Amino acid sequence: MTTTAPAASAETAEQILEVNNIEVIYDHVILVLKGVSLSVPRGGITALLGANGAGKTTTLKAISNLLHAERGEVTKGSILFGGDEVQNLSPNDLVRRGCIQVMEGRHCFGHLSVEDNLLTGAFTRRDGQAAIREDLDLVYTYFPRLKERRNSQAGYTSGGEQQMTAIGRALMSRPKMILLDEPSMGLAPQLVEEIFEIVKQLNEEQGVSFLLAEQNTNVALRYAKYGYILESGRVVLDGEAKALRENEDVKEFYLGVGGEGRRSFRNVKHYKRRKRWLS
Amino acid sequence: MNPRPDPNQLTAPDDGIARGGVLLDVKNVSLSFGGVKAITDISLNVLKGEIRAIIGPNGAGKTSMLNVINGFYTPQEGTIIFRGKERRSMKPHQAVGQGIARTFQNVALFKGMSTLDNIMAGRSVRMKRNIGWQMLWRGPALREEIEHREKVEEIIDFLEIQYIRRTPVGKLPYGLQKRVELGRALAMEPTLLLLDEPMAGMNLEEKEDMSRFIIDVNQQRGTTIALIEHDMGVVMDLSDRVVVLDYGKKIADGPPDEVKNNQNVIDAYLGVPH
Amino acid sequence: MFYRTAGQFKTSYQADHALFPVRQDAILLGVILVFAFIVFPLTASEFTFRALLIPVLIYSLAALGLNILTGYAGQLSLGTGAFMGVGAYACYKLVSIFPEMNIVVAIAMSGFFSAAIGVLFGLPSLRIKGFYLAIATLAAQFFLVWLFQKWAWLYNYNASGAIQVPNIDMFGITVAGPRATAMTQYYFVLCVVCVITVFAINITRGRIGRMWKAVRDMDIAAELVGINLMRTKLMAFFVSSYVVGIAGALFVFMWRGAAEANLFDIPLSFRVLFIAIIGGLGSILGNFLGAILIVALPVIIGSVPQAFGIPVDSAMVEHLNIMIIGALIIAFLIIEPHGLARFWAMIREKFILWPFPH
Amino acid sequence: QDESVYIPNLAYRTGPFAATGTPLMNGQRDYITLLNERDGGLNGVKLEYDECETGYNTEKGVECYEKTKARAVVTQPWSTGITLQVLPKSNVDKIPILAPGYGFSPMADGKVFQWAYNPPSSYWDGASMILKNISDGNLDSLKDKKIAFLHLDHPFGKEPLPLLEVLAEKHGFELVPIPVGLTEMQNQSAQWLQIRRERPDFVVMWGWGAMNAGAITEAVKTKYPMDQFVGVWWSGHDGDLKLVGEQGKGYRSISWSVPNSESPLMADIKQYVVDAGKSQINQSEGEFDSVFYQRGLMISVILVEGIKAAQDEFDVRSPSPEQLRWGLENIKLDEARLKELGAEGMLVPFSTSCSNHTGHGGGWMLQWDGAKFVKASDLLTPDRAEIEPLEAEKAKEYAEANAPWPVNEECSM
Amino acid sequence: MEFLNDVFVKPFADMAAAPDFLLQVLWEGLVGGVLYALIALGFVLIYKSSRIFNFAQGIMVVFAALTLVGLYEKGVPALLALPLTLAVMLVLAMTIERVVLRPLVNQPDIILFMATIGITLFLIGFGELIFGGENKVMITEQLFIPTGSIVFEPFGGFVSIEQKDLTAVIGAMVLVAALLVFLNKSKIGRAIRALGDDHQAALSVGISLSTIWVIVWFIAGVIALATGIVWGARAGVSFALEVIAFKALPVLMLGGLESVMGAIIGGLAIGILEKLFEIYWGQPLLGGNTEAWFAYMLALLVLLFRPQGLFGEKIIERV
Ligand SMILES: Nc1ncnc2c1ncn2[C@@H]1O[C@H](COP(=O)(O)OP(=O)(O)OP(=O)(O)O)[C@@H](O)[C@H]1O
Ligand SMILES: Nc1ncnc2c1ncn2[C@@H]1O[C@H](COP(=O)(O)OP(=O)(O)OP(=O)(O)O)[C@@H](O)[C@H]1O
Ligand SMILES: [Mg+2]
Ligand SMILES: [Mg+2]
Repeated sequence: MTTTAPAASAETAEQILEVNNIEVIYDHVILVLKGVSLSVPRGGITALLGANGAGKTTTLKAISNLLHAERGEVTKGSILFGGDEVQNLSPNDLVRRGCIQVMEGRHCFGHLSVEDNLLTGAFTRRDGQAAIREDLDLVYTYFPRLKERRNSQAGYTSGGEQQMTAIGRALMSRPKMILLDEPSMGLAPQLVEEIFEIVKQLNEEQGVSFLLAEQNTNVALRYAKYGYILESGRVVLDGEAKALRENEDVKEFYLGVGGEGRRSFRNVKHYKRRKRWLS
Repeated sequence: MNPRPDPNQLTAPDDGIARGGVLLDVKNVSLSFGGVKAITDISLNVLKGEIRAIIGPNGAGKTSMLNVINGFYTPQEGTIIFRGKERRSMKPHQAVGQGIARTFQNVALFKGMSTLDNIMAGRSVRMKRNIGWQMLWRGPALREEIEHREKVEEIIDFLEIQYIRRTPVGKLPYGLQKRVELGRALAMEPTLLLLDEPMAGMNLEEKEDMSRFIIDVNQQRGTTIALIEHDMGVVMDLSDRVVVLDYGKKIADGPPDEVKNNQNVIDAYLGVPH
Repeated sequence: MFYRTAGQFKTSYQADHALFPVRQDAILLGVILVFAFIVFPLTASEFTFRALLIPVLIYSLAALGLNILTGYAGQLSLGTGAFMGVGAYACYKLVSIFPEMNIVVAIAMSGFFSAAIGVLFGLPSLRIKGFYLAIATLAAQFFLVWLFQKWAWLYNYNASGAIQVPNIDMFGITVAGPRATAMTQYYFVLCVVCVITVFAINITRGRIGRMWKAVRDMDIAAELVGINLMRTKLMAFFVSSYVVGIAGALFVFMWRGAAEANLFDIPLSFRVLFIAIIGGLGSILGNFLGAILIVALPVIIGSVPQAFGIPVDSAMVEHLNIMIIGALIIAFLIIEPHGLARFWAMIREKFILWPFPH
Repeated sequence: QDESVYIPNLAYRTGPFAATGTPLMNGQRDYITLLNERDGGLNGVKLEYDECETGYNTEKGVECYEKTKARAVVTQPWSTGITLQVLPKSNVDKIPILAPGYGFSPMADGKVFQWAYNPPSSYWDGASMILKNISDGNLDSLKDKKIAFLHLDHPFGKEPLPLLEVLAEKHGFELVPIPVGLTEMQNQSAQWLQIRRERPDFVVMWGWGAMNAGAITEAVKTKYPMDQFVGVWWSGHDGDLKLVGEQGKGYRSISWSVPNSESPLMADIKQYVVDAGKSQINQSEGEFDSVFYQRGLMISVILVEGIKAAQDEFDVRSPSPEQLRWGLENIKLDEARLKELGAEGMLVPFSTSCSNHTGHGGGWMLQWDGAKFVKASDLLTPDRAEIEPLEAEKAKEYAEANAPWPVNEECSM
Repeated sequence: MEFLNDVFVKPFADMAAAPDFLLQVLWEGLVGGVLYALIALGFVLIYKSSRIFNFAQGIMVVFAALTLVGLYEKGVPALLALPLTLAVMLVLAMTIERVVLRPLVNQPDIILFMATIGITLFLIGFGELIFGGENKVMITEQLFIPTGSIVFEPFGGFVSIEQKDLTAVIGAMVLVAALLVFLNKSKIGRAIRALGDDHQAALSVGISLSTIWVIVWFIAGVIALATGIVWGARAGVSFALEVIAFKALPVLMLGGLESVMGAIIGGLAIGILEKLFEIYWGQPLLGGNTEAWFAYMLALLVLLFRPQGLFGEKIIERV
């Protein structure tokens, strides 16, 4: 529908990340992404929305070149980060260039302490111990809970604590762009707001760009500037976040507000309301 | 708003506890790991037939509480009375035998098995035929298998996951995995169902589906439910009573509306009033 | 085209629980059985029986046993060779103590000895996991082989320390010992393997198989679902060691004819493990595919230079052989870590989808 | 094809036993090469020597046996374990087994073991000769002495045990068997600590492969007197002793062959095989002069004599296995014949017969002088009177255990 | 009664009766233990960084030693052969990383374990093809390792200590100390541990698997070379050495798969205990050769009480 053709080269400078019409196949047979295109402007926050299994995680992994480890591969299209073909870069090259991913499902290093987890985030940095210490303190001010648990093995910390560790770890690499995969999952409401505030702050103060894959459409569209909606491997709708928020279909299916305000979960009717853009 | 059906109209399983009686009573439980105090002197009860929510900030000890209830952790202090029987420690599989089933915060499905097998695994405790019959796959073994298969198919229909019956669950999207996990827990036909963040990582539509399943299970089967959830909307809409934990301590307990406006809860957890 | 599953609907759970829900699979199996029971025996030479057909069957059976433990129940074992040894020595003792005993009975009973030993060494699995368990099974491996060597009663105080299969008749036909013909032994092994395979399929797809797989995939969750870990794991050790023990008895009685203790040493365990892994863990079919590959490969590689009349000396062939097998194992693991069985499944899927790529 | 005689050899040039196996196999091959090169074969028929690699692994060995048996006229199993496994099949497959200096000692009894040959001396012969030598001919002088029997824990190493036990009982010496497992060959410190504790008067070794080197280095370390340390013929490899050099001086090994690089045969080997680049030996390490290489040649000499006997008797160019069986039963390698072959003094003279498949030629003691093995005794012979009853008993046991087992009663002595 | 005496009294009486012999036994055990510890160390390093149970460590020992001796035999001076061998080990590490590990990232443990068995087979074939199967003499003197022995005469008996064994013990201590410093003081050390927990996450934070793996496998190669020199000096270099890998496995169980300290303490403990057991119990009561399994049984016993070994990381179990 709104899949844009590869952007003109003049625009490239504006876009820190460009995904052009990619296809991803798992295990040689399972076609998961069927031509996804999107772009993230330098200094922008872009949300990637969609139901379970739509392919958000896959898209993010394709961008940070992590598919390989899951027997998946990009078979068509191209991904440009800062103007360079991602396929030619190894994941650590990407991190060094400032693109880091916070993986879905936390993925902390279970046997390392929380602090060591954070420090691994600084692996690619070359700017000395002092700067790293400074950033560590910054992460601790963002997440005081982590400071309390700094010496515990990450594997034993609670789900939310692990999520904070994972986000903090990514921040430690001083990235230019962060790919956030479901950051709010399993976090207390208060913390969800805090994390998005941090995102906003980093974006505004340090110009970090974000691509967020989120289920919590409500919050995501509040903070993002632009949004894409994925459905079974295709982009079905994209636009300014504000416009999306106003869109009737988005309201109905993703925000849960019908004509008469928020619906109660208790009153969900026993009929299928599934209407799809595609199917 | 639909009025809640009168609890007394539903037939309760015959364990002698009437609907509204105390099914589970946790008394003065404390649990710590080395230096970390996960739970400090908490008492709470769950009434038969209700939906009980446990909420609290991250690391408050909610999951640990469930772990204590189903025997995975043994508390250092305190006792648990379930269906009138008191105990401190027991093996998790014994808890299952007593009628406690649960789902997990990080999906704990059997990744290599199909949806059907996962749910069938939930019925393992109820299947009895020995290896001799199994080997032959005839007579009693086959009859038993089919009998349970029918029960499982009911659950599959109920959760609307027919189309993924044969898919290995490792390949399913997260939301469906959670649903399969619920199915597996239901297959155990529990008296008390413990749900640990059943709706984390779901979009609205899926949360609505999940809510409906939970309500249906509660109302149609009369299953008592204790649930942990971070989505306040869900908690407020579904639960009959809410207990709030913070740093391993209980800071509030009561009906949703009351808890929602409790200042301690707002400070520790909600941030802004909902 | 030939492989269309569409249109085959099951109308009852009973039908859905048949051995081969898909018709084509049943036909394929039929063809294979015809080959195994009729075509091979008519065409194979003595050498083919002894170097290919019999060992493939026996190794498949051993791998099947291991696969039950490692592939289904998730307990890595490196002691298969020793458990085969227990089966073999038990059978040997049974036959020498009760010479009138029918050999089928003796073999079936010898499985119980290895099963018992297997359970004994399986006990640590309740506490020990992963590689620690694997190394623990090596304890069985080394201890048992040592025992086979030191306990002279086991080999009837033979001077050589080896066990030697006597001539054994069944219904007037010599089925074991130096006088037995390769074809008799082949049929004997084939029948045993078929029966046990059917049993194994049934066990692994029923309640017990599900419990094993649950323990394998996530033992904590399995416990929380009400599965008794201890009983389930020990049951896996029991069944697995039973099958492995039978394979061991066949190994000596129907193939080797004699055995020294160190025949059951580590290399045997590893070979069986290779077969199970290359074939595919958690698959019954895989064991057969793996055995075909691992047994046939050296024979083929060894005969290639001869076939082309290239004079290579035997040591060189052996060195190259080892190198090639090593490289092939790595290559296979890279191409398809889940083994030949998965490879086959993928081909099947492509067939079903054919002519569409996805 | 009938213009050649196919002689497979179940060789091992790989694995932990390759070090001792390789020079032997080289010797075997080179003698055949010599005949083919120098004489154009045997009586005009080419000999086709072929190796099948076993790695000293019994299982692989049996595989090789199955693989080669279709064309083979003889089986050379090259390990006692493999010999024991193919032995029961010999009556069925009817291919003679030739195991010079190894295998099952009772194979000497040709009436029972119609298809197996272990000339010129069996292990029991060897054990008897060693005891005779260390007791200066009077076994009773060993009374109350302690003899450690250090052996590979393998059929090969256990083979002389029954005889040694009988002799220990009879002559009143204490026998301390010390097994060395396949995995401990290279690290025998436990075994040698035991030897140090037991303080035996003699250590008799039945070692092979990497075990020999391990034992000899440990002996040096433990300061065990080398002249009280004696090995069987497979424990007398130059390479093993070179590891310790001077310190190994005095070590002895019984042998039924003696290297003699000056002999006419060796000159021919050098001319036709080694210098012609047709040999695989490692000349820089002095393999040409080594005991094992030249023993390998002798092994082929024995086989070829058997083939030749068969050719002459049946007047065929390429004898069948059955004919070869007759040939191996009628080998006459006396001194004259050895001289004729240019190998005088390199092999103990012996002859076989229908009932005597070993020949019991005896052997010499070889002693390490710090740089090489030298002959250190006159020809020793086993005390057959002590061995024979045991041989007969074990052969009978074997036949009974493997019933139905045909016994050739027609053998005349 | 007599049995109890044999088991509980006599061995100790024997020890007291010949203290010099006991000392010798302990020393032999210690030397053996050092060697086990060295091999175990190679395992630990690789396991720590990649959760790969590297079965090929044993053959790497042989391969390194053979390369060293082989080069020397081909006429390369000993002091040049040493760095050349190190270069070969580096190339080996790089090849293994490129050909085996990289394509197998994120595969289950058992698959990687199998792959290392594949490597083992390949190296056996390759090594024999190039260097031949015969037993070779380690170039001890050429590497300036002292030979000869020191003899003490305590308690009226004697204890003989081989100088090369002594060198081995000292050398091993230095190597281990260096390694501990490297692992604890460097950023790579932390990355190595992180890698062990989660490959994908490590990739996602920019840890380069390839680099770390090459480093780790190279260090393992260096350790293998050290082990090979020491062990080869005792009994010559041949493929029979390969089996010593199996002696390291119980050490790992005892010490814990990811603990450097565990490998060392476990190695020494097993070396000494198995020797004592063999000499004082095994040989008199059980027919000897108990070293084949003693270490395994001991480790098994310990594991029953500590499933992660004495110093291993606790297995994380929470839901
Ligand atoms: N390793 C894999 N092998 C095969 N299929 C996979 C694999 N990973 C994901 N898939 C499939 O790809 C599809 C997209 O998955 P993906 O994880 O990208 O979805 P998502 O949008 O992130 O969903 P969620 O909201 O549940 O995280 C799903 O149908 C899933 O089953
Ligand atoms: N097995 C364990 N070992 C050590 N500490 C533990 C263990 N289990 C839980 N904890 C600690 O106990 C505290 C409570 O953990 P718990 O998992 O119960 O939190 P939670 O309330 O479920 O949090 P979340 O909402 O983030 O899941 C945490 O600080 C956690 O680190
Ligand atoms: Mg996702
Ligand atoms: Mg929790």
